[in-house]
Amino acid sequence: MKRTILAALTALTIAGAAHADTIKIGVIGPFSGPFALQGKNFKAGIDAYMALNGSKVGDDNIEIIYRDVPQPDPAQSKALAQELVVKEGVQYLAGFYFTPDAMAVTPLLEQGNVPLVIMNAATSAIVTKSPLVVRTSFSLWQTSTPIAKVAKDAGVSKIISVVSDYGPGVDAENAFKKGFEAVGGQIVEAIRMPLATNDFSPIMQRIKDSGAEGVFAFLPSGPTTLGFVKSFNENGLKGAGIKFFAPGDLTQESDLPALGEAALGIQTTFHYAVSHDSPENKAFVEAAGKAIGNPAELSFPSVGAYDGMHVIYKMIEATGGEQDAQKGVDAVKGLSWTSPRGPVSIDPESRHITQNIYLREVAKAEDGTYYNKEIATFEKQGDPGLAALK
Amino acid sequence: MSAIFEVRNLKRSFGGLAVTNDISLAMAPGDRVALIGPNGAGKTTFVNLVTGNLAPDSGDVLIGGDSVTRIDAIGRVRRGLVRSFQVTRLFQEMTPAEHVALAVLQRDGRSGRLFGHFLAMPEVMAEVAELLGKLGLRELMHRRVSEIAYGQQRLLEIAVALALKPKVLLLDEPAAGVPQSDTGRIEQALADLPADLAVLMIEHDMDLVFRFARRVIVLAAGTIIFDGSPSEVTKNPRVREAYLGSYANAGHAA
Amino acid sequence: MQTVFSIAVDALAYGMVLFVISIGLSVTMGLMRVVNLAHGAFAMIGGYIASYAARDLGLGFGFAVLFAVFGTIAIAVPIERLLYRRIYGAPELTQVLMTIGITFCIIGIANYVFGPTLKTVPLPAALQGSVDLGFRSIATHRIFAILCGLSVAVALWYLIEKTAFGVKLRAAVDNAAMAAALGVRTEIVYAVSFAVAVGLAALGGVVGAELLPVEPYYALRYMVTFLVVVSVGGAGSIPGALVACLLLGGIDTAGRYLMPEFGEFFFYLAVIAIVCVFPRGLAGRTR
Amino acid sequence: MTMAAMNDAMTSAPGKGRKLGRDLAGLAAILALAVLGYFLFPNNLALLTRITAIALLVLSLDLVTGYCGVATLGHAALFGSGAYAAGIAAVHFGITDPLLMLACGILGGSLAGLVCGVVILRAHGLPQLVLSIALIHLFHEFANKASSWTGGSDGLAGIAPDPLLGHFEFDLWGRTAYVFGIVLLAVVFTILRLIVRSPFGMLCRGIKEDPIRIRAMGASPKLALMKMYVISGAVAGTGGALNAISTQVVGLDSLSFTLSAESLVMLVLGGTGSLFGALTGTIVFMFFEDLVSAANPFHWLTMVGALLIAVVLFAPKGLYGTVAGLVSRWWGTFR
Repeated sequence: MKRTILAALTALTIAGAAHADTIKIGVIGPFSGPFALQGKNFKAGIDAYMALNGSKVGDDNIEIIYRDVPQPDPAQSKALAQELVVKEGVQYLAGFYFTPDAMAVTPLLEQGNVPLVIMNAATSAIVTKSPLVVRTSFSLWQTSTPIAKVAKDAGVSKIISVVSDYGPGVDAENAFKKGFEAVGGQIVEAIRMPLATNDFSPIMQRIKDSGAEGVFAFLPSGPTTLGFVKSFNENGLKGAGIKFFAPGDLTQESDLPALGEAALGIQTTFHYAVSHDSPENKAFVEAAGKAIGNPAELSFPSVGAYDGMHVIYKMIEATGGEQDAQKGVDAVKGLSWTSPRGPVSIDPESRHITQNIYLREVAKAEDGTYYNKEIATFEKQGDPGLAALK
Repeated sequence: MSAIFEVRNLKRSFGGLAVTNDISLAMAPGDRVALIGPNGAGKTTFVNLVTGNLAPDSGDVLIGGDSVTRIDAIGRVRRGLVRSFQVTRLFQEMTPAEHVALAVLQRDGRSGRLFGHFLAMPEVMAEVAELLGKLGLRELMHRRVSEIAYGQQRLLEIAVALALKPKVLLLDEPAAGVPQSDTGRIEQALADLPADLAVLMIEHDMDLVFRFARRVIVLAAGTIIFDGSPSEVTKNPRVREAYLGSYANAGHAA
Repeated sequence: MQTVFSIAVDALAYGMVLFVISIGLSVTMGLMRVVNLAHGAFAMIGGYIASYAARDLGLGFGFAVLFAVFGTIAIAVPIERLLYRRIYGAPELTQVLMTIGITFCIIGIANYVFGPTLKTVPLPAALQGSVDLGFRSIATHRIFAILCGLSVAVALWYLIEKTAFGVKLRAAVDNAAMAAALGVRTEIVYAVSFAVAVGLAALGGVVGAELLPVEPYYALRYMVTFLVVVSVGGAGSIPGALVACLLLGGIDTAGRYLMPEFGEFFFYLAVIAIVCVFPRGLAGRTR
Repeated sequence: MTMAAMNDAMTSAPGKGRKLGRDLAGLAAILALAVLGYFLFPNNLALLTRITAIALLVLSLDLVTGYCGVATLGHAALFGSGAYAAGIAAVHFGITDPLLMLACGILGGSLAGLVCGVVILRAHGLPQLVLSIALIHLFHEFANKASSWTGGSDGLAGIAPDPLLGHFEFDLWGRTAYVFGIVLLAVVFTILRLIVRSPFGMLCRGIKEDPIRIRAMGASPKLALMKMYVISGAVAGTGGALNAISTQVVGLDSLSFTLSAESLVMLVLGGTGSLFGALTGTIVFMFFEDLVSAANPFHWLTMVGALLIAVVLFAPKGLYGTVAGLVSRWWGTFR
């Protein structure tokens, strides 16, 4: 009996949503708290997309509803997603900066008939948790693997890996290790340091003592990066000629003004640099910079959000505004377009984004600001992390 | 009659200064003993040694013939050595009835019970009402302690001690700070203490000591300098010297 | 051997930075008996002001520091008059609630005014670069931080133990009513102590900015560290705080060097051990 | 002692009848609020369930902080242990019956309570606070390290509880989880009302006021507090298990300092030393947070801060404590 009522209610909600003129998209991200900057970037990317492509798909108006999960908190994330789906009647869920928050939502998708477009969370496994997940950001495996080859080509064969001790850090370490050993390099030591490390001098001493010719590092973007990079220079490692390799989180554009001189010459691989030279990116940066207020705060989550919106618009087109999660997701499988970051496509099998990964170096522009200068391209990179899962 | 409470050669020093120096005394059930002494005589230290809040350097404390020297303060209470405090240490937010009920339940080993309320335990309430009645606190039993007069708080202090059914009762200045008008009630309560209870009272007020005690012990500089009947104590030259000497010094310092 | 020296140098530098930032908290918590969880927020305000003064106004480093210290005091004094004065002598939990509330507000305002990005305080040329110690190099600003820490320790010790103000402060803390009866204007003593504590917080925020970068969440991110350091040292004791900072800095540094993957365990196990052995802090006074 | 005297004593007791009345009133209030919430926010049951789980945590904190005077900023250790115990049971041992998961959660919470009690009760005041902070960080770090069991920072996903009593599924609308949560809260609340008024509850209140006096009565404050800690752990574990069952993910945030601090803030906000205060604080804080963060997800923290300051200034005994005080004074003058 209870189930029939539930089924009837489900049908009602779905039917109700289908005829709505306004299609709602629920976006969950860190809009306050220590990661507020990344949430702001979500919003900037979304606003930029809507500014450039209109806030209508066909006859339907698009409305974005934001919900704040300041720090990883799967319970709150799920509660908010549930509220968005059931109460607000959103047809799409998007956003998600942190992996556990996204993981918490995946069990809801089929029941709610809602696709989930991940705009940041970078652990490979998320897309395997539900067939309704599409990711338009990157995975740590994707961005950390190419740097291994870069290191080897630079003549470095002994490397020490230093990562923050949490999920993404471990992912980055594994990805780099696998990539580096595949090209014949040697990881002399792998250090995992606590997330809440303020003073990196002892770590630098460890790096020095390890006898490595280069260091591979991953820390979450933000305050710790600054301390790490400065320590690297002050403890004389840069002077000693030890090479520094990292995925692009370490030199995200919004941290560069603070990092300044200290970051010069650091080589990173990443899917997006604000400085990327293309007409698409120029338009994007202008629109997103306007949306965020202070263009210096623009960083990589904005492009994930921008492309996420692109995917959602395509889904809406394909379903004609009807709520049909599976149809929408099927429609974007294999979809390819030119993103501000370059040519990208959605891998039909994994629903993860296939994209170019760029090798960049921090450089000083003529006006005295710092930027990530793209110097090489690894084309059409998939997510090696998914293979590693099996 | 054998001693219910005994102290043998108790010693304790702090940094070379012997605060309690070889004290011995014994009490039988029904004894009414007053322990007096000038300031700094070591009364507080003695109480702490006896109650187990301080470990002696040497010597023994016995209750009912068994040594309790190695037993902690809580264990000594459970063996029947109960003390009252110099200044009331009552629970300001709780009622007299709750105080006495808690003591009764604790004595019976039921204070850890998770269910039931003492008001619904007739045998507990009977005892609470009786004890508080004896001390004239019946009407106040459900008021909060913070609302009742100081003299009544001191009576409650005695009630709590009695509720534990002690064999030996250590009264630490039971009338200190009580206005003159209320001391009568407290003296009455002391006079009504169970006949078989051994009571050791530490007191300054000599009037109270003379009315209450049948034996007086004088402590000075950590040793017992007098142990005898109240009538002899004032005549004893060592006692006079200890008191007058200390007052003279105190006067000097002031 | 060289490794031991190296760790010792790092520990000293880190410990002294911790000391400069937390000693103000030790004053508020130990002498004024206020659990001031907003201490980090004041350090953060100092950092922001210095950053603004140096980067946007182009002032020299020394001026930026002065600006930060007095600017923060100017902001904090009205807060003391309006809010803190209500919680002197209140239960600890009430103080926690109030100061967390203040912290939240300051974070929100900082986020609004300065934005969520990291801010740095540009160092003068003299403090940039490194100094070669023979067996290793150390950043010049760290040496500066060590010197700052030492001078703060000495100055504060002198203020509290040797001046008339210190006597009044200690009297007001021990027995406010008695001190007032003796003609000590306790509310002024408290206001001045509060200002000193806040000024120290601001100084620490600036001096420590190289290690603990200024951003809106600074106020909460490092609050626990400050609280732990002060309590381990024994609130209100300057030598205690100094020893605690060096000891915990040493444990943290050594732990991170020897077994980085268990760094957190090391640190917090050490804290538990110290508190269990010295329940009133390393130099705790019995209350 | 005559029977008459005793009867006299019994009838003159003011509390008994009224207290029983208040128990029933409290229970009725919870159920009424629950029904009200169900009809007012039928589409937001997930939030209400979350509030219920957090309410259990705050109640559990009230037991040690409000009733025993233990200062702790690490109480989420008990909650998170319960959540992980329930989650690990489901994911690694295939125990997916919600009631069995609940039992695991209670057990996990109690064990954590025992461990925390042993450490935290070694000091008082500020050092005690620091011990609790150190503990919660150790718990957090341990869960992060043991990622093969806990999923580390990615969270423990894949918890799929069976239908409750074989019938009611935990679905998208969250009705089952909500009703389950409310029943748990009502049961726990009733048990706690009994406990805080029991002889043991009285003993704990005594310990909060003066542990030395309690020792002089022959009771061991430490043993009693340990016992309370285990009970508190069971309550927090219930909340943790509810959280694990209803959200089907357990994250490191459930063992975090942040959650501990928030729960303390909620408790003080509502008023310590009263179960109603704990409930009031949780409901007001969570609703206020939800309201302002939905209204302005970018700057709501300032408003929460202002709320806390306002409460200290205008309701120093906490919301419930102050209102209850006003009501009883008004009642007094009225009579």
